[in-house]
Amino acid sequence: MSMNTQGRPTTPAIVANGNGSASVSGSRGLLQREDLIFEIGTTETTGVDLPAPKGRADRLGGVARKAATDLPGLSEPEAMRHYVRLSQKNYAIDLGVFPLGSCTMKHNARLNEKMARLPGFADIHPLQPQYEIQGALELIDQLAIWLKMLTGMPAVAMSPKAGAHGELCGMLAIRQALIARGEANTRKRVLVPASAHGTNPATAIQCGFQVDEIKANERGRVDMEDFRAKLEDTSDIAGIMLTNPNTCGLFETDICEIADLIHEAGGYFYCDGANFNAIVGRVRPGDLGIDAMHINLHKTFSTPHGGGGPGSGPTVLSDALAPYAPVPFIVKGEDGFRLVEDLKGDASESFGRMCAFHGQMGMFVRALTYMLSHGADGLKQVAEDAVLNANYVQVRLKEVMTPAFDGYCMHEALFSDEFAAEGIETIDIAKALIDEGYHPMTMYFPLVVHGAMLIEPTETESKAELDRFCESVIAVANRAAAGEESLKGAPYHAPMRRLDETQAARKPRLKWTPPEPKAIAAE
Amino acid sequence: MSMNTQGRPTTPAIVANGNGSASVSGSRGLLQREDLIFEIGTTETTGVDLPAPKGRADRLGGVARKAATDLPGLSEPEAMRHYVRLSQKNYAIDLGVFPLGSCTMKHNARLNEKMARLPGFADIHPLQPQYEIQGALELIDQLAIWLKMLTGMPAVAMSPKAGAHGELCGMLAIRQALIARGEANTRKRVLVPASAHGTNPATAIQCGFQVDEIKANERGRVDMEDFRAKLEDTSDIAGIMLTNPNTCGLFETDICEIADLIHEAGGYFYCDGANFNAIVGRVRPGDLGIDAMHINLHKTFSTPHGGGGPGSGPTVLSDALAPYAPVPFIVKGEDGFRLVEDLKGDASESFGRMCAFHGQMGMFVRALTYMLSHGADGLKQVAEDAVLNANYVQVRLKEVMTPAFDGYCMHEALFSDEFAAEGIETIDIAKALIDEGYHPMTMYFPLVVHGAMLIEPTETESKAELDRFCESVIAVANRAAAGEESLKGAPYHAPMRRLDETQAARKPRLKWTPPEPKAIAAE
Amino acid sequence: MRYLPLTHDDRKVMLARIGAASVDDFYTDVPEAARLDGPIHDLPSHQGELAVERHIGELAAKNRTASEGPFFVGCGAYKHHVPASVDHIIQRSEFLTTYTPYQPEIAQGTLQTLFEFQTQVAALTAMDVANASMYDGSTACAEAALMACRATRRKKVILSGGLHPHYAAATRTLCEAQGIEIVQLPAAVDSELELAKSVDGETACVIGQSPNVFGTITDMSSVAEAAHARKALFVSVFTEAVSLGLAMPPGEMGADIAVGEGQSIGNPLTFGGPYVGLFACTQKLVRQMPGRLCGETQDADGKRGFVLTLSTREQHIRRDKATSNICTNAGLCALAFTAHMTLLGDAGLTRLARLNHETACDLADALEAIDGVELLTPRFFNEFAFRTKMNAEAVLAMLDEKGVVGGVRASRLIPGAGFDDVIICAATECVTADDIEAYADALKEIV
Amino acid sequence: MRYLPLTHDDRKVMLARIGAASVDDFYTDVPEAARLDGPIHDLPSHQGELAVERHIGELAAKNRTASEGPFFVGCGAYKHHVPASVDHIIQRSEFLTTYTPYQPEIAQGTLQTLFEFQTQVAALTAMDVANASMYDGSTACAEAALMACRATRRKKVILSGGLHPHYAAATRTLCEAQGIEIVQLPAAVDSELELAKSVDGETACVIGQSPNVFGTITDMSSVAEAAHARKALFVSVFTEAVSLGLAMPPGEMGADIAVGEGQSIGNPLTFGGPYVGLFACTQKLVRQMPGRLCGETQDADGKRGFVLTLSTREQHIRRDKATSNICTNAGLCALAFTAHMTLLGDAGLTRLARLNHETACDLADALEAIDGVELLTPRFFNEFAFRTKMNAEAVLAMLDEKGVVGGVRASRLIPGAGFDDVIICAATECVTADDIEAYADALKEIV
Ligand SMILES: Cc1ncc(COP(=O)(O)O)c(C=O)c1O
Ligand SMILES: Cc1ncc(COP(=O)(O)O)c(C=O)c1O
Repeated sequence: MSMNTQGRPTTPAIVANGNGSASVSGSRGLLQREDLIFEIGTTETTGVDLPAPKGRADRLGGVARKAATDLPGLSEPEAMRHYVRLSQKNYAIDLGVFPLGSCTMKHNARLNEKMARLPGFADIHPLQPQYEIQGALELIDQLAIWLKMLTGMPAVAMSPKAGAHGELCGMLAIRQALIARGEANTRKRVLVPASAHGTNPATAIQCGFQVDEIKANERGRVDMEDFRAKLEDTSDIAGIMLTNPNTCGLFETDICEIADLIHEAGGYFYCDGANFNAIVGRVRPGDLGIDAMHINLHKTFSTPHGGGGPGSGPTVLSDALAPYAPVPFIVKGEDGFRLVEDLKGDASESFGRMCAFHGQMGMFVRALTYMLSHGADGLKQVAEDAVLNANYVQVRLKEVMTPAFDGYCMHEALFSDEFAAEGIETIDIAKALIDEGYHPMTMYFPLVVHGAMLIEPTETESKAELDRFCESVIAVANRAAAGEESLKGAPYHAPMRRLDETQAARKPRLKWTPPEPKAIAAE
Repeated sequence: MSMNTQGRPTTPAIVANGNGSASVSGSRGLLQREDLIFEIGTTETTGVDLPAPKGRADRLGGVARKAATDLPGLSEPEAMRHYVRLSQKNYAIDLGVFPLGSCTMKHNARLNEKMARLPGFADIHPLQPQYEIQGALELIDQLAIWLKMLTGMPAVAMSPKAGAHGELCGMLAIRQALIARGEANTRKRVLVPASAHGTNPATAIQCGFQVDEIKANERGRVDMEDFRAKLEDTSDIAGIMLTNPNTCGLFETDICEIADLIHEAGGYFYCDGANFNAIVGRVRPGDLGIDAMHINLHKTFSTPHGGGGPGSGPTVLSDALAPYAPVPFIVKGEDGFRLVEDLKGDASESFGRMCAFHGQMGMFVRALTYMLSHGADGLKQVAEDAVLNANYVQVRLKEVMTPAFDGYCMHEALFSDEFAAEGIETIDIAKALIDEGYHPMTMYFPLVVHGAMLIEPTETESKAELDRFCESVIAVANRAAAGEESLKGAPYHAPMRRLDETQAARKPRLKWTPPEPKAIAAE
Repeated sequence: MRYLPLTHDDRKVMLARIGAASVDDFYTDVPEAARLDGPIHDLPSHQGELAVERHIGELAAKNRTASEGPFFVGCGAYKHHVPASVDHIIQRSEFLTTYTPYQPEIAQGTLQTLFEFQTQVAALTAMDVANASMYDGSTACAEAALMACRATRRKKVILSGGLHPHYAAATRTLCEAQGIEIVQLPAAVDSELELAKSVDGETACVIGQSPNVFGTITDMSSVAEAAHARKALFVSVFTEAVSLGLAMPPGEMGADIAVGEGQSIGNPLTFGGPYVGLFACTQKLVRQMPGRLCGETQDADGKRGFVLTLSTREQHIRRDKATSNICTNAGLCALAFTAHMTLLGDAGLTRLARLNHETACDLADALEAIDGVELLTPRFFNEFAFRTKMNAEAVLAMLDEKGVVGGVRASRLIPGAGFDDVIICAATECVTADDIEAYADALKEIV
Repeated sequence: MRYLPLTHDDRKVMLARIGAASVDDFYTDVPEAARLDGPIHDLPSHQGELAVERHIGELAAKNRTASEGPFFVGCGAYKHHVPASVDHIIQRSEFLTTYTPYQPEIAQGTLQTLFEFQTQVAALTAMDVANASMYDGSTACAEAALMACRATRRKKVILSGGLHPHYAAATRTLCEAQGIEIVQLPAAVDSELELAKSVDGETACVIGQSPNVFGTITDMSSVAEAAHARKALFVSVFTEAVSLGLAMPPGEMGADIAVGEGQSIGNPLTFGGPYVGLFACTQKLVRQMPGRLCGETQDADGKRGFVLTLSTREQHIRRDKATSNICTNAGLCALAFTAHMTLLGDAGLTRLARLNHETACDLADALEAIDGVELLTPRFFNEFAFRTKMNAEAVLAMLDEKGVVGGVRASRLIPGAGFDDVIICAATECVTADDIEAYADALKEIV
């Protein structure tokens, strides 16, 4: 029996829609109501035409599915409408400023999408014989060269599938290096600043290390005193994970010293490269003494975030760590490019494999397209404009809001909620911005700043857009400073009012279930 | 001097946005304010990177442009946002029911778009040697075969660029036939029903004919008595232009008799095929005795309307008119397909050329893709579902609204405004539907029905969508019957309130002009 | 069938609600003889995407594309690069699947882009006003002739010897149906100024083209003056919109009406269509214009907005008194045009035009250097004609064998007028130095 | 530079407002030695679209695509047809250019599709709950092993001999870093049930796969029972999601955790990524899950809406106590999956699965009929292994010369284990009868 026929609502709800009038349809002007597919489709419907099976004898050997999935299908017109309607309930870069600090929400060029869809990339299989896919290997090699040149590092592992996966890659390489040194069992301690992104400590733990938190100083950088103190006993030091520019949007002034000290302590320096956009083309992390750094292609190199992914996190490695890089990797030989897939020969010291196949090819094509478009000169300009935009926003907003730290910022501007009146919280400011037509900034991160608001405009915002954005933020901030009660109810003009996350977590409903069939008497 | 710097607004307007709150940005939740490109861009900006010209000596011979265009450019991020934001101020088929009678707003399959973009079609030139583009000619030939088979007609002219252009094609063929008969100067009268689409009389005039209007009977069809009366003097009769199914959504019951009579009178029968969707696969117009009919590929065969075009209007022709078909056309020979472009040989009787090149290739690819997808069986189902949907809507709505005529309809249901209270007009009902989340039906057409509302749901609406739509229409119709004053103010929830068309026409502003520079003293 | 949402059950329920036994009931008005029983024979049944894609893909694969190698075909359609974002924009559901913006409250997206389009076209042509598009350049040209006849109440139209022959033919077809006399001057590479001599007191308009079909660019100011002196109008035509960034535009020559093909900006070649006709004129003539116009106005709250306006010129209001029968126009192609133009801006267009011109100059240098090649076009933008001592069709076929698509033989467009040995070739920003070398090398071997 | 909106003037005005002399002022924290003067040498300067397209296009042209001719490669990634509408949907700006839906009031589009995705994955796998995606099948497998260790507080994981070797390797890498013991059973075509024998009181979980890397499908209910008897968990893996429409799904075998690759539904091959990892489990284990979860709730007006929930499992809240370090997942690929699945529905998926199976059966018949070919896989869905008397690499190379991409040599995935003469091949709905004939004909000539 179909679960959809049950679910399809028979009488649409009357939805009040402001101005005293109610809509019968549940829609409101251009904003369309859209139910769940389970309430729209039927199990008999399909939006895909396929030839009828011949009905020949099967070779399943009896290992067949017993119960139908009961999943509804939609005809193509219904499906298209479903997704187009839903899409319009999303905010997006293409709609306006998306100032999520630490996320580098920059313009996603459509040329990149076009190139990734060339059949020569989209329609090749990861296990085809290598002589059939030399162009793919060459592209990966070219991207690797760009990444190494831009970071000033000798090696790069291409397979990590996102930033956190790149962290994993770097930390596993460190672990492998320690194994090679025979110190893996003793060197377990990884220093991580309190301001670090959650993935840093989570990664360290996932690699079997222990996390030792280091403090920030009043300038938002690593507290060198605390850092030195942590190094008093160096015997168990595995390394440090440090974001640079850091999550307060500041360049770690003492980074070279940190590198020296951690190396002297026998540890390695993992640099979180999420904020590479601030310095790309202006500073090579390799010149700062790091040992490993992931690069979020979905940040600095503009591959689209896609509502949560996919990403790609190639990880550059120093000479000290390069031998332990994961398989596969590409070697250029006499007769073309070659994938090293087995843990022998070139890869005999590798820490192993992180995932199936060879990394996020689709993202590689987009990222290289982006790099070629910008060129070395353009990428430098990217960093400079990103930093200029952030400082411009900082200067304009600090007239009302409380900057978390003094001085210039890099690519993002950080504020605390100090300016807000009692009772008004960061979330209220964020939600009020939604009514102004903006996606809120990153809220409550980094943890080291109270009620943190982290604003990263990126270089792809025009001055006019930033001015308009700043005027909205200032207006909201003024209301916050005045303690305006209406902020607590925001947003008022989004497709939905504020959602109850507590209720969601208390009794999680993680999938649709058919409504209880009504008692027969009620029919 | 750039006209944009002047135009860029410095302080954004504070826009009231309901619920007592105002937005500083001019946006409101997800609905983004977007200014004109002239107010955003600058003449120095460009979103297209091109290599620098070498600066070599020119060969313009002095015929150079004097004044700059002063047109602004936008960087790609700004441009993308501009159009994405604007797009969200449009209603579209992909958002909901688009019940414009006479327009056949059906689902536009994305496979058609994909096929039209194959380089083998999108990237070929109309004047390449013919041996280089045999695949293109073959595709046109295949489409022509489908059109001839579906209409039961022996010939088809492929070059007309829209429905009205197809009308022109048919009427010019009739004119040429009359010339061949030596009667072009005497036979000038074309009979056109009062219910005809505006393009019909306009076309007849454009071809040098005179229009003689025939009445509709109380059943919404051609008044045969009036028709016969018009044929009393046959000497000046050139033909008739008749839409079938007609613009009241009804099949012309006496169509065969009409055909016979007009032929007996020495005239030709032009059939407006805009409503072919109602009968495709069920009735071949060729079996009804017509001489010419255009087919709107952008209606029946689902090529997208694109906000007003482009369309394509291939025109089928009877044996009587086929010799006069316009150039170019395709002939299949021994060694492939051949374009006949000159007025000699096969084309010696042709009435000439209607436009440059060979017709709307991009639309041909889409239409053939659609036909192959549906197949003959599917197209028949298209007609049946279209008619079923229209009758379902008619039955549901006639409980409140006044059907223009009794009995079943074909693919569209026609209502008059009789049911509405004094002072409430068709336009008020239409605008109130916007608040309900729907595009209005066709208003005030056909002219033969008072305050006409013509609803064509098409076959690509599900029953659930139609039910929801009908409930909204019924609710609005009830308010109209009750004379609810608020209808006059609708829409309330669209991106804009009702627009003043009178003001627009009184003193037309048809392009952006820079604001008057402020007096220097005011600086 | 994937595009049909009604289920079997739906159909039954709906028929019951209607009170019909089957859909056949709806077709009882159809004369019995004309009713079909089943699906039409000899046409295939429905197929899935995969099968359809294969079928269409096989046809596509039989064509030689402009990007496959050196390519120099022009004459009214030009191979330019279209930014990826333009194609993305025009595929947005809200632009692609909407209708003519007759309900402005929910069509501001389309309307604002049309307003911007009109402003851009007016600026590019240096004219006062432009409409919201015509089918293509050739039909725009024909409509311009009719408009001139309406405006002047005269019935004679003179066409230059450089007007694109397809434009001339389309204009002739439409005009002759209305009893308008067409005077066609003999085809010649550089003869637009002859128009000045032919204009007389009966003339409604003279129609000249720059760049003309041979690529020649001409300052037609003297033609405009001659026409105006006899109260006739001057219609200035172009088929290469990119030329407006560098060569003298219609408005600077005193044109009353400017028409042209907009394909070059934003639209792929697509074997000749759909394209977008540009149509501009002086303020004085605006109420005589064919086609749609978008204008600025306000909504009930006083907010700026846009609507279709001056519709009393159009068929849906004025029927047999309309200025034209056009209804559906080139909406989405106009959107592609305006989006590409918005990306370009003045700076980009100027550079693009220069690049085109320089590439064509390089090509001219390379071909001119070949013994037996005679360049015919005296002044050009990105296209020119040349003569060899051989039949042009044969030359092109030999070039094709060497992988070079060398241009259009003039005799295809102008048969029997002594152009059998003439080739017209264009070079855009898509042509590389290697392409030019390949052309020159191949031609050298042939002639 | 087309992606940078700031004009030269803007930059000056902004610097002035900030009070900085130049952008160099912002970089004074950078140690002098690490500051770069100009752009990095040896890297090219910016280029226009046309140039970039040519560069990338040339690389693409060097690859042999799966659609170019007979193609039979599988082993964890499958050539299926993706409807055009799916690719259109995922390119919508509002889906493509948005972030993880942390602000639910303006992210209901993403959230509702995730809720639908989770429901679909749960139904397909016949499990209670599913998360919002992992990077891919292999990392989902590794995370499943870790999750089992967390849930059971044990440190031993047993992998079947049919588990995809890349999945096994990824799992080993992650587990060993946490000191978890990995027991890998010897590679074998039909040995999933061996897992039942190896499970002991230390075992956190056993991981089996169906269809496994050799294509073999197995009812692993007995493995589940054996695991449960020792309080271990049973993790059921699949790499071909389409098989769930026909072959027995994890839930019907008693799996505690089901993980697999979702690429087959909605996602192109793209040389191995990005793909989408599917992750489902029993209700009991939900709070041990890695990755994001979307749940239903209400807004302040009482309207139904969706939010990310149970975030206390995740790194951004729990940091070093999180269930995983995953942050960015496979959002857009999950959207492609759910959109394709929504089009298919149960009816479409069932038919698609049957078509795949029948095509593979036809292929098996054709190859089996060849002398010297031995079919190894006893029960299969759309993929099987066969042995010839020749080296598989050589056979594949000879097939390639005849235009047939015949599959994967088993020794590439499982080197040094006696599979040198084994080829694993898959046949999907994209394979035609002609393709099968071409394969059989070519192979006949070779072996
Ligand atoms: C500072 C920092 N590090 C690491 C990450 C993790 O990257 P990903 O989401 O690609 O796994 C992020 C992502 O937001 C981040 O901001
Ligand atoms: C009945 C009828 N005839 C003719 C036309 C004109 O077709 P087109 O707009 O394609 O020129 C239309 C278009 O709406 C129509 O409805």
